Formats: sequence, structure tokens, C-alpha cells
Amino acid sequence: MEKIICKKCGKNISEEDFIGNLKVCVHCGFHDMLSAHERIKITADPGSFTELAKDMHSVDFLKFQDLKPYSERIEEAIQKSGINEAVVAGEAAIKGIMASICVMDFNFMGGSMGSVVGEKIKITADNSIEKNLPLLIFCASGGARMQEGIISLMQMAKTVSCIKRLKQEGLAYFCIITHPTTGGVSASFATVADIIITEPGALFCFAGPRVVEQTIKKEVPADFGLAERNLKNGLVDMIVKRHDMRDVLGKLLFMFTNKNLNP
Amino acid sequence: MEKIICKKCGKNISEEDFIGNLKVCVHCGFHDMLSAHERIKITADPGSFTELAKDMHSVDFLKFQDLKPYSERIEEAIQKSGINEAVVAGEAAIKGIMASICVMDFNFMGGSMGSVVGEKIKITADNSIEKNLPLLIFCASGGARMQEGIISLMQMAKTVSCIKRLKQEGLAYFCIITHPTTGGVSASFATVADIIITEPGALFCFAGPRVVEQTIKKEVPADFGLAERNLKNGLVDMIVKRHDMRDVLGKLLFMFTNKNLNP
Amino acid sequence: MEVEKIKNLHKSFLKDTLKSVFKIEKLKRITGFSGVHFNDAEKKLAEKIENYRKVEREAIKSWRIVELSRDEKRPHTPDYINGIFDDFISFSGDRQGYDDKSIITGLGILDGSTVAVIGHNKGSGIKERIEYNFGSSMPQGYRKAARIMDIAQRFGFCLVTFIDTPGAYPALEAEDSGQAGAIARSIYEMFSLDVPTITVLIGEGGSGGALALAIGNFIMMLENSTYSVISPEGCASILWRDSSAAKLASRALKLTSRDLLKLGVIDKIIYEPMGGAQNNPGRMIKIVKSYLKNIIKKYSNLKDFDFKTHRAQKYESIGITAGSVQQKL
Amino acid sequence: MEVEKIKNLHKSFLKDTLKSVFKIEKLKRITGFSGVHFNDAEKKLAEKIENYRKVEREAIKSWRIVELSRDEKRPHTPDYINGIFDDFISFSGDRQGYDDKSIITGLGILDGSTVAVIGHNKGSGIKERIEYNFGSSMPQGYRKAARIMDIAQRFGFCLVTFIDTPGAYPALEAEDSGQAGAIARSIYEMFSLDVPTITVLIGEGGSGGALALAIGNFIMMLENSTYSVISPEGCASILWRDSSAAKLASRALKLTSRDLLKLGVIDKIIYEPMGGAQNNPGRMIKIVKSYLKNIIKKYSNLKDFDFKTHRAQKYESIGITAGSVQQKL
Ligand SMILES: [Zn+2]
Ligand SMILES: [Zn+2]
Repeated sequence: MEKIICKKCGKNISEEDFIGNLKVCVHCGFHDMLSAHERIKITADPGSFTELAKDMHSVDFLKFQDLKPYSERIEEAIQKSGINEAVVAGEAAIKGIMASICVMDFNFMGGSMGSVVGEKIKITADNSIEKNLPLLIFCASGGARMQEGIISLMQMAKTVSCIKRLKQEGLAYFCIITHPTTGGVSASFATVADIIITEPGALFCFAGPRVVEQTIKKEVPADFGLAERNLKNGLVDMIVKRHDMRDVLGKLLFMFTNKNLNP
Repeated sequence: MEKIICKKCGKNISEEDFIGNLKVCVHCGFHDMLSAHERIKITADPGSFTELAKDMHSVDFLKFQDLKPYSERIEEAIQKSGINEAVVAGEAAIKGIMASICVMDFNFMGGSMGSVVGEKIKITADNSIEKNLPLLIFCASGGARMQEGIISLMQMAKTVSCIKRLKQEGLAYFCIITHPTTGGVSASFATVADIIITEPGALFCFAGPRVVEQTIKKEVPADFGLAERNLKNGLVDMIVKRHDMRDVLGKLLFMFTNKNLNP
Repeated sequence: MEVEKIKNLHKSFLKDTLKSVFKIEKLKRITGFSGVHFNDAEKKLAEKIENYRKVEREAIKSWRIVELSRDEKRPHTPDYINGIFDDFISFSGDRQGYDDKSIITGLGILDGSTVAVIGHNKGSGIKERIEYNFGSSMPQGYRKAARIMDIAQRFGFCLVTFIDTPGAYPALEAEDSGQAGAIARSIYEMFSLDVPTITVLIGEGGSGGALALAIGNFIMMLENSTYSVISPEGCASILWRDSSAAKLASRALKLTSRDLLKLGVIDKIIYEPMGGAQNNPGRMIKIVKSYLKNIIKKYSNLKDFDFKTHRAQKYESIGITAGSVQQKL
Repeated sequence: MEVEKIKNLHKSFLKDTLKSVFKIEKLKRITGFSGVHFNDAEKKLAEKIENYRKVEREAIKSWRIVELSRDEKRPHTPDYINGIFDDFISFSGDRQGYDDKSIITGLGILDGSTVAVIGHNKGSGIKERIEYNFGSSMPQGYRKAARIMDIAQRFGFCLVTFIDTPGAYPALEAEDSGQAGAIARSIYEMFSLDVPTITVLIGEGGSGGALALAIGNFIMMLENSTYSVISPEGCASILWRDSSAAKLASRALKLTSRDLLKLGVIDKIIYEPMGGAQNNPGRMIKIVKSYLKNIIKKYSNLKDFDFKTHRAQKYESIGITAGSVQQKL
């Protein structure tokens, strides 16, 4: 039987227990990363997910090369993750209520946001607007994709603009923060949501702890940017455990789309 | 020659110097209180002020009696201040630009806000809306007028509602904080202005320093609620000396009413 | 005259009376001073004392309500929320660095409808009460409330507010981060809402801190709750220069539900179970739920009603003045 | 091959090259190894080196611009404001407890029109620069900026923003008070404006901190200013794992005005006086003033133009992708 070592408490967990517990450590409750499709599987009503813009993929338009060309990195990421980009977009029902949904995948180049992530969020927001559906985005990202230079920075503006149009149509948008969500994604579509939910222990900040430590020349507290500190600081609405997420999302979707007696 | 003792530094000033310097201490720069009409005189273009609702006065509708009946207090305040209520309202030109204007007078029952202050602010705001004029309010108040009970609290809501209507008509509203402005006036029309200007050294807070000290059981800093601290705390836009106020207001009025080339 | 008996009256009120009594005692000692003149003075004094007794009785009554309104055993906002709504979900924070726990915000389902809820939270138990500042909010609390107001507005949810606070928190930190402006902007925000707003005064309605969340199209007040421009203690210490005059101040301020209904500041008194809400919290909550259901249903059926203008007109007409009305310039 | 000469090249790029060179030196030592095969390898290597040299030359050029963009002697926002506007009045604070001096906001008169202005302020002199965090803003700075945006919107003033920041301030306090959300909401707010927005990149355009104030209908960039998703140093230390590769990163990131014009991210390059703006600040400011006047005049005459939609469409069309386009579900 394969053994998993928890990234947080370092204890052993059998793979069976780990998977069975939705990749939450049975010892310390650490919520480990899920792939986009794992997330969709535990969130959406069975069989209700249909994908949008599945084949869309990135282009190395700057011929960006650091220690490795961007084009090679894209290829490797596709191979490694089994998906074409750092976000999987589509439509799904949760507890019977239809919603547009984007799920970021940290396995794909650290969930970094380049043109494709921006465009897929736009497509999903437009899908929401067109069909009058609420929007859910599960975030997991190290920030903007540097290999697309300024164009990746512009995706922050692009996605915020799409969310603004969506909100002005009276549609609900919930953002679910998973570990880790930092940089350009934090500072764009993630934080303009109506409701921000976070998994326990998820890192959610703009500048990561290392960057801040370099700037202020001292150590940051151990809970820097973590869900619990963010809740205390009023930066998120609630912490929801992975096992309860589907229920909470279902209730929120019901509340926000339920207009029967409202004026 | 009469001598004035500065309330702040305690030094002697000749009455002539004091009046000549707009009641600003020549030694320490303390901006002493002005009566409403003194303020209008040094602010408005000569002869341009016309008063609104001059005869409106308070009624002791609760038959409120503490150590003295409210009705007696009203009578005394009228005698002492030479005006009928704690605010003088009207219209004036400043540097040639017409504006509605309210000036509170601390001499009248500590500038407290009861029904008449609320109603006069409403009348002035309505005058602004009707004639498309910007609104200026000079504040000086100890807060709500307790002798009108809950009705005085309601003046906070009433005045904010009037200002909201005015702002939604696209009219500018500037508030000038003079010493002291606290309580219900701070927490209503004073703080919803487009621009908040304060005289140097003016106390501007919700709960006064004594109340706060009683609550937190320790001394507050010496600059508690004062203009300079408020500027640092981002609560006011600028500190303007009495001698410069007319110029600054003139410029602001010009900027906010100047639409020649704007889209 | 029984001088002893009137010693039970409040000292501030007694000063004047006692002066008269001593004057009469003195007069008695003057030889030959008697007859009609003396009896008139006695009669006047008796009247005066009787009047003071009435004031005192009223003061005791008002004060009893002040005490009831503050009773820890009364149901508080979380009790009402739990008892009234299905599936309440609470939201946290001002998104700017602070989550003020003295204010609860969230969404709940009532009678099938989604309702936005804001309420003061005094906390239960001493630890929580200290953490929540005994229901006295920081500026950040009003900014948290503004977030749910915005959600109510955009999604068309009725907004219900539960008022129960001694007043905004008078602390250095609160002042430094703009307490006055936070209250004013909360009032401003409530006047900006197109959706119906319903306020329930459930305990203490303390000054600006209460008003900030109480701009209602419909305002209901529990029989033994209070709503006042200042606490009786604060008023007494300022106007009587004697905080022990709080009972007299509580009468003078007219802060009970009956006073406020007469003054037109509230729309409805919700009567409490015998002896007060604390005697039967469950029943109290059911009663409030029933009134809330009715008013929400009524408002939901008013399809073209302009709730925003209604609120503006309602509050802008409050005030009693004499002398000139508006002359146009 | 002159191995010495290529030692001047950057070590990260050299690693690969040097490996090849050593390989060839080794090959040379093998008896009988010569002829076509060897000449081919040499030829290839020469090409490779030439290519690296080109990269290096470009990197040096980009880096020179990075240095210029950070030159303390360049005119900064206060210089532009003083030189361009009549009667500028600056406004302070977020009304919530903080006045971030790294951002200047206010109103000025240009060509008779009132213009709303926001600009980063790096401060002059080391004391001011420290106080202003070297132009790196706190969340409160963006909230201060939002106030003047709101004024611009309500009064119909053109909004001009001057961008000059290394990026948002990466400090614990900034994170705790919601740096990410403050940037996002500033972007959101700029997309909400009906009035024209004009952005001038005058120095460093650092990442989210720059973008937060740079959502322009028209974006002008000074010849030697930069605009980048990350600082070259930051990029080098992440991607090259070697912060000394900053020059190479500065080239790879395409952060110069010429790069950005090609990429369609800016609308105009404003050329600088010979050698850079720092050589003739007065002239630089006059040039910027002239362009600003023109574009404001042009926008003021576009009476029915939908600036908000223009901005949305402009930014929403940025991005280069391949593969499926939107298939409808
Ligand atoms: Zn663990
Ligand atoms: Zn002095």
C-alpha cells in the first residue's frame, strides 16, 4: 500500500485514507491541493459538468526563454497535468442549481495566469451573462505568468472587467480560495467576488511570505496569509472545510438565485 | 485697551490684535471660535449673503427639564448669541461664485443639533438643488441636542438624507470643520462631504476625549481628534488656515462648478 | 408637612423643594405669621411635591424599561437569527483588515425568501462580551454592514436589521479610524437602498451606533427596548452634572417604545410576554418572526413602491420647529 | 575561438556556451579529429555565440532603460503636477484611518478644464522616500485614489493618472489590510468610470501596483519608462534562480515603451529629450503637458463616446491564445 506524507504535519497517511478523505490529512486537517478535475468531481452534481474551451492553449508569443523556453514549459505542463491550461472552465450543477464554473489547477505551471486563463475566465463570465447563471471560481495560483510578460499583467485587468460586467447584470459570483492563491490572481478576479470562501489553512495573499520577509527584513508570523488570519482580518467571508463545501455552495447558490418572494 | 487671554497658550493679546487677526492667536496660532455672522463676514463676498429661515426657532415639545427647562435655555441662548438658532443658513457668493451656505454657531447651546438645525440644513440643501448651487457647511457643534430627545438623533438621518439627494444631483458639498465639532454632527452631514477641510487645531471626533478616557480607562494622546492627527489618519482632506480659507474655497468652488471643457 | 417622606425623592429634584420647605419652617418660627398666607404657601408646596412624586414615579417606570432593555437574559440578535431564519449563512469582515464581531451580517431564508440580515451582537458570556465590545461597534463594523447592504441592493433582498447596542465604541482606535464618518456613511448607504429595509429594536438602541443601522421603511420596537440620543447616565452627567440622575434623565429623554410611537419615530410596538422578553425568549422570538413575515410579505407584494423615496421623506419630515417656514430667496 | 572574449557575457547564458567550448577544446586534443566535422561544430558554436551576443546587447539596452526609468533625477509626479496644472489642490486620506503619501490625488486646471489627478509619489530626498515607501503603496493608498475617482465620475472630470511605482508595498501590514483586494477594487473602480481616463507612465510601471491606477482609455508611456508584470530582479530570481540575471530578464519581459507599443498595450510613446528626461526635466514636462492638453481636448469633444465600454473592450481583447475559440454549450 502506498504511503503519503502530509506536507504540513509530516505524518504518514495511507493513500486510501488520503484519497478517501478528499486529500485532507487525517492527522492535522491539512487540505492538500486537488487537480481541477478532482475538484469538479467532488463539487458538481455527478455528470453535470460540461467543459468550455477545453482545447485552448498557450502560445509563446514573446519567444520567452529563461533556463528553458516557455514553449517547452507549456508542453511539459500539458503532459504533467493532463489538461491544456491552468484553468478548467465550464458549467455544472451543484445541488441541482446550474452555475458557470472555473477551477484553477496548481499543477499546471503553478496555476499561473496568462492569456488562456484570462480568456477562459472571460468566456465563462460571458456564458454566465448569456444564460443568467451565477459564477463560481476555485482559485489556486502563484500569480501572473511571467513568460507572457506584460500581457499576463493585463489579464488582471481583463478578468476584473469581465467580473464587473457580470456583477452589473445582477449575477452572483463566489470565489473559493484554495491553497495557495497569491499574486495577480489574488489582486484581480479573486477579491472582487460577492462572497469569498476559503479552505482551512489556504495561503491567500498578494506578496508571498518570502517576498515580504525580504522587504521588511524580518520574519513574518507563522500564520501569514493563512485562512484563519485572513478571517480575523476580515479579508474572507468564511472558512469552509472541503467536506462541507458542496453543501455551503448549494445553500449560497439557492439564496442568491431565489427570487420568488423578493421585490 | 481690553486684553484677551488665548485659550490655548494662555498668553495675552490685545483685543485689537485678536480681532485684526481674525481671532487667531498671534502667539500660538490657535483658531478661536467665531460667531456665525463673523464667519460669514470673513468668508462671503461683501454684501452677498442673504439669510434663509432666519426666524425659525426651537420648541420645547418634550417639556424637557433638567436643572433648567429647555424653553428657558432656548430663550437664554437667543439673548446671548443674538441669533435664533445654532445654525445660520443662506446663500452667498465667494470669490464671485454663488453657493448655499450654513454656518453653525457654538455660542448657541454649544452648536447642538435639534429640529431647527436639521430643518435649516434641509432648507439650504433644497435651495442648492433648486438653484443648482454647491453647498458649504461650516461646522461647530457639541453634538445632538439632548433636550429634543430622539428627535435630535433623527436629525442625523434627516440631514444625511438631504445631503444624499444633493450629491445625487451632481452638486458639490464641502464641509469646513471648526473647533470643536463632535458627536451627532460629526457622525452625520459633516462626514459625507465631498471635501472635508479643517481649521488648524480644531477638535473633530465622534466621542470626545473625556468620554473615550472614561471608556478605555487611560489617557488619550494630547492631539486626540485634532486637525493634525485627523489629517495623518486620512479623515480630512486638508488643513487650511483661517486667513487662506476664502481663497481655497474660491478655488474649490471654481473647480467643482467649472464644466466648460468637460465631457 | 412630613419632611422625612420627601427625602425619598431624588436629590436633584429635591433641592428646590427642600429650599421651600426650609423657608416654610423658618416662616413658622416667626411670631404672628399664620393664616391664609401661610396656608397658600403650604398648598403650593404640597402641589409641587405631588408633581415631583409624579415625575419620580415616571422616572422609575422609564428606568425599569432601561434595565429590562439591557437584561442579559433577553434574547439577542443570534437568538432571533437562529429562531427566525432557515439556513442562515453569516459573512465576515470589511475586506480591509478587520472583522468586527459586534455586528453579524448574512443571508437567511424566511418564508421561502432570501433576506439580508444585519444585527448588533453583544455576545453571550463575559469572554465573548468583552471580545464584542458589549455590542459597541468599531468603524469597521459599519463597513462590514455596508457590504451586505450592497448585496441586498444588487440582488433585491429585503434588509432586516436588529438593533441592540449601547452605542458606537468610544475608543481611541475607533476615533482614529473614522468612527464619525463610518456612522454617517452607514446612514447614507441605508438611504441609498432601493430594497425595503425593516428595523427591529430588540434591546438597547444607543445613539448614533444604533441609528447607523436603523434607517427603516418600517421600524418595530420591542415593548421594553429603548432608543435614545444618549444613554440616561450620559445625559444625567452632562445636563444634571450628576450621573445618579440617570432615572430622571431616562424619563426626560422619552426613550421607551410608547414614547417613540407617540413621537412618530417608530411604526409599531411589539408587546413582550408577561414581565418581559427574558421570561419567555422562545415566545418572544416567535412573535417577532410572525411580524417580520407579515411585513416582508406585504412589502414583497408592493411591486412599484419606491422604498428609497419613502425612507427619505419619512426621515426628512421628522422635527418640530416654530417661526418662519421656508421663504424662497 | 577567443574564449576570453566571451567571458564578458552573462554567466547564465554562458553556461551552455562554455560547455560547448570546452567540448571543442577536448575534441581538439583527440588525435586525428579534424576536418569538416570539426569545422561544422565550430561554425555552429560561432553562430550560437553570435546569438548570445545579440541577446546580451539587447539585454544591456533594456537594462539601461530600467535604470533610466528609476533615475532619481527624472521628473516625478509632483513635478508634472506643478508644471502642468494651474491651481492644483490635493486631497488627503482614505477617510478610514490612513493617508498614504505614496499616492497624490487632487484636482487641477488644465487649459481651463478641471482635471482629476492621481499619481504615485516616490518622494524626493531619502527621508521623504522612506516615508513614502519609495512609491510603493499600501491598500489605503488605492482607497484614497478611489475617492478622487468617485469625484471625477460624479462631476464629469477627466481623470489623469501618473504611474511611477516599483509595485504595491509588500509588507505584513499591507497584506493584513487587504493589499490584493485593494488593487483589484481599484481596477474595478477604474472600469466603472464613465469619464475619460488617461494614463501616463512616467517612470517605473511596477506590476499590480501600477496597473491598479493605469486602466486608461489612452495610455502614454515615456520613452524610457517601463511597465512590467514583475521587476527584472524578481523575475530573474524566480525563473533564472539567480538575481544577477536581471538584465536578461529585463530583455525577456519586453518592458520598454517600444515593446509595449508593439504589443498594443500602450497607445503612444512620448519621446524624451536627448539622453533622457533627467537631462531636461522642464522640457519633458512641457512635452507631456502638450500631449495631455491635446488628448483631453480631443476627448472633451467626443460628446457621445462611451469611455467605459471602450475601456472594457480594450482590455478584454488583450491576450494571445491558440486552440479552440468559444464553443457555445
Ligand atoms: Zn497532516
Ligand atoms: Zn495662543
